[in-house]
Amino acid sequence: MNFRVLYFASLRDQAGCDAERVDSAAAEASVLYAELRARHGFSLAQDRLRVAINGDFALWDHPLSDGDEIVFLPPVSGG
Amino acid sequence: MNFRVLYFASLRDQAGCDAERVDSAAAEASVLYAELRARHGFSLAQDRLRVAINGDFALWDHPLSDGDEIVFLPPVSGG
Amino acid sequence: MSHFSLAERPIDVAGLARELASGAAGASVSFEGWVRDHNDGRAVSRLDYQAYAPLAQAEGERILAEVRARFAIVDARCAHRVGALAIGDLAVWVGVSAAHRGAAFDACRFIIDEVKRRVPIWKNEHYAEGESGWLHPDNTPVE
Amino acid sequence: MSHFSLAERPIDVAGLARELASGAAGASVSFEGWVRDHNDGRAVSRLDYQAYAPLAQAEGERILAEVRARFAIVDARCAHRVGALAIGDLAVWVGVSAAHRGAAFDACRFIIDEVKRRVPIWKNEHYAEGESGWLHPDNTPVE
Repeated sequence: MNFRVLYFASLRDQAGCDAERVDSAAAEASVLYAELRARHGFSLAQDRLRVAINGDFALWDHPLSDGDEIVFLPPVSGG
Repeated sequence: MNFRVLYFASLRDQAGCDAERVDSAAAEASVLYAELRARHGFSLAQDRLRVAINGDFALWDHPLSDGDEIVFLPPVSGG
Repeated sequence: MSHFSLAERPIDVAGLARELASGAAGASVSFEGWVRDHNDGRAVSRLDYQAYAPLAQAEGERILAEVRARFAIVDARCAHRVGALAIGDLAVWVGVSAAHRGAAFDACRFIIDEVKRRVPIWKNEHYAEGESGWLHPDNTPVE
Repeated sequence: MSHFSLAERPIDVAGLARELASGAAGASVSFEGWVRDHNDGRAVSRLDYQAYAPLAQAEGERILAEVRARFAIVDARCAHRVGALAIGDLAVWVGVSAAHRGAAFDACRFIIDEVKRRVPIWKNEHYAEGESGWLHPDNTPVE
């Protein structure tokens, strides 16, 4: 499947890009994050993050579909 | 002794004036209020009021001196 | 510098807010009290505030000094209108700046609570049906 | 009408406050979050906010809907800057109008607490000594 992944904050710095297209067989967001963490060397463990799929918060075991937009959300710090 | 007495809110309405000079032998503010309540028909009992003498809050048994400025303060309602 | 003021004209909110601005302050909380069009089920047309000005000024300053001693704030201001006000007019303004928001919220609420409880200012509401009445601190009428 | 907004330019506080004005509202509480010149003992020179805009907008609106359901308020607004900000710039503004002040204070604090906890916005501080760092919700650095 092909996913669009967006990066923010420290993940953006470590990935070196705002967004990328990713080909992966990952069936769940948790598997996809493990793959991308290994590739980019993300310092944040999964339990520090939330995940959003297609613009809304989702569970880590939510089944992924081809074409999904996936965002791994570091701890927020607005305000 | 001669006192200057200022009135606010319902006391002003009932006294029909903002301020008056009062000749009285009252040694304490509580006695002076009883005299003025009888004269003007004030509806508020003393225990609903605070008293200020010469610009600061005072106790009801504070000794009065000739020339004191005395203000009986109805329950406040600013804000 | 005066921290509490009685205002016979519209309160200069922008000017007061500028006095609070500081590079050390990350948070500011402000309270505005407006003249409402109703109270206790009655339609209000306008109101008057009377103040015993020297004591109101002194007591207001005491409250502002207390709040600076009790809370971790940078600075605070309060202004209260006196005289005749119309519906929607700003009657009282409180502003607090602080490094962190918790102290700013707590201090702002402390100020308005204490001002309403302690400062010798009286509100006389004029009702749409033509009567008027002096109010208690809880906004019920003085009998 | 939008109750939460992401702002790429200075927040129009006067415009937002006008949206809150109402004859039925006797109280208004507002919160301003400014860029401080220091954090955690380090001198800050400027900062950037990134947001995942579609979700930030949706989550901000959810918070504002929750606050209207939970508290006896008339209305509420929140705006948050994104992009590059300097010391003293307004980063976030919250305003709440209500018939009575208790609900206005509680609702204003609820909004800023929830926005800081839930809305996908990230602050990158640039320090005077030249480094920069992404921050946690408690303003400690992400390791």
